[in-house]
Amino acid sequence: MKILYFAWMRQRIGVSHENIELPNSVNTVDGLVDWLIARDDGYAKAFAKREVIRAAVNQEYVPFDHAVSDDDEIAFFPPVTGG
Amino acid sequence: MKILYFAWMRQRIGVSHENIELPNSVNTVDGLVDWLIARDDGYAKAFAKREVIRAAVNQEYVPFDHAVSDDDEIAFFPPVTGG
Amino acid sequence: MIRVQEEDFDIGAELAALTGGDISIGGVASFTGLVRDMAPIDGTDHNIKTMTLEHYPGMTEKKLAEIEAEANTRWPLAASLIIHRYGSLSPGDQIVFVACASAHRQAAFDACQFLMDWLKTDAPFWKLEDTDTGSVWVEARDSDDRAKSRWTDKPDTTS
Amino acid sequence: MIRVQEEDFDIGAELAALTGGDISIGGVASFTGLVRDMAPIDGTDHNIKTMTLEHYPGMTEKKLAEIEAEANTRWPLAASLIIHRYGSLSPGDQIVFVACASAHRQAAFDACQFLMDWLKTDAPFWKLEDTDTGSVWVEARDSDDRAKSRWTDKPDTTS
Repeated sequence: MKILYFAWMRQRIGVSHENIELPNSVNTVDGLVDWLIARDDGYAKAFAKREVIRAAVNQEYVPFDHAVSDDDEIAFFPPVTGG
Repeated sequence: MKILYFAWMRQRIGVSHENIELPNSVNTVDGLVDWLIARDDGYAKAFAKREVIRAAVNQEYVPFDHAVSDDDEIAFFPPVTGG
Repeated sequence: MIRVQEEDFDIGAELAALTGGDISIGGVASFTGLVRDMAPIDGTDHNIKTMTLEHYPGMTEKKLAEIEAEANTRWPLAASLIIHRYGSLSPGDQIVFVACASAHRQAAFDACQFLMDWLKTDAPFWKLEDTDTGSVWVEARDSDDRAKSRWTDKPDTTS
Repeated sequence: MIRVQEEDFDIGAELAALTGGDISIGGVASFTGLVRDMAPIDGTDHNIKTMTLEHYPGMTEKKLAEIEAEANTRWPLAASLIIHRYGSLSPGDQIVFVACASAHRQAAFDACQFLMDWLKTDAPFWKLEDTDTGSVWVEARDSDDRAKSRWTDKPDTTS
């Protein structure tokens, strides 16, 4: 699974993207976030306010109960501020 | 008094502007229109639908009961269609 | 600023001049009106060959300046511009250009639309369309009066 | 058409290309977003030295294309354009340009505003402001969510 981070998520985690092997126990965006937080303090900091973070699976916005699988591209980022 | 006509008012009356000496009996826009109509068929035709025509005295829109005097500039025209 | 002119104008240059140097501006909304190729006459579309725009010199400038001043009292604009042409035009030609610059996008959008709505009903211009079936004066549309009437109340300038 | 690019753009040339040759177009509404000189941080204005626009390549183009397609289903547009820049910008620089051409001015205005409101909340861009007191990520504004929410209902396209 490819994971991308943008804006201050990227800065707090320290990488713009990474490839992970998705554990069998992880089936949703929420599950993935729980698993990431358990890995490292940087993630815990980046995901501290989970309710403000937006997730996109395969470049479509999804809610955090959305399913994920190992061949997905998933991105986490703060609310957008373009325009 | 200077009178100006625009668009199809100008075409029906046959002049774009004229200078008249305002009769003492004429005190309002309505009175002026009545006086013009009595002068010539072209005016009668141009002012046939008086309710659709707009009047401006000294370049300000006015209702037809507005006062007029001999040193005014008055214009008659159809509803505007610019932009 | 307002301008009433026979000659064409260059939108890129006008916008650059409007905003140039003022870095407090967050957005610029603009509208360009063009001569269309078709005109509905008695319910049927007719090809327009040329269009002649007549106006009332003096009153035109006065009304446009009033409309622009009113927009500037209603919205916090850094700059505004109205250009309106007169004379003989062809389909595709530019007729009118309105632009409003503001720190906030909603103010720029609203003021721009307000200027167009008001000038449509108040600025003394008349269009004569030379079509394939003769010359016809364009009739005023009720929709333009309705468009203007929505600006009766003062706007919300907080967003 | 949509474009995501680092380089600047020329509004006059873009508008000419957008409408060029199509004489069914009656009006073009456009909006240009510029980098402002001041940013409110915790209630105080700070000078912006530079702004960096980060985006999500791939998803950005996808969302902008979706937004443009949605506008074209809601309004009868002859042409539409969204240009959004990324990378390092300075106060006064152009960030975004949106233009909508239609036979009718209200459709052009509404579609233009719709595109801006939607891209503000849906297009994956993030602004990092380098101010005189350090670098700050711009926070999303509730007013942008409210601006988008007004487009929930289908518009009236008859005027």
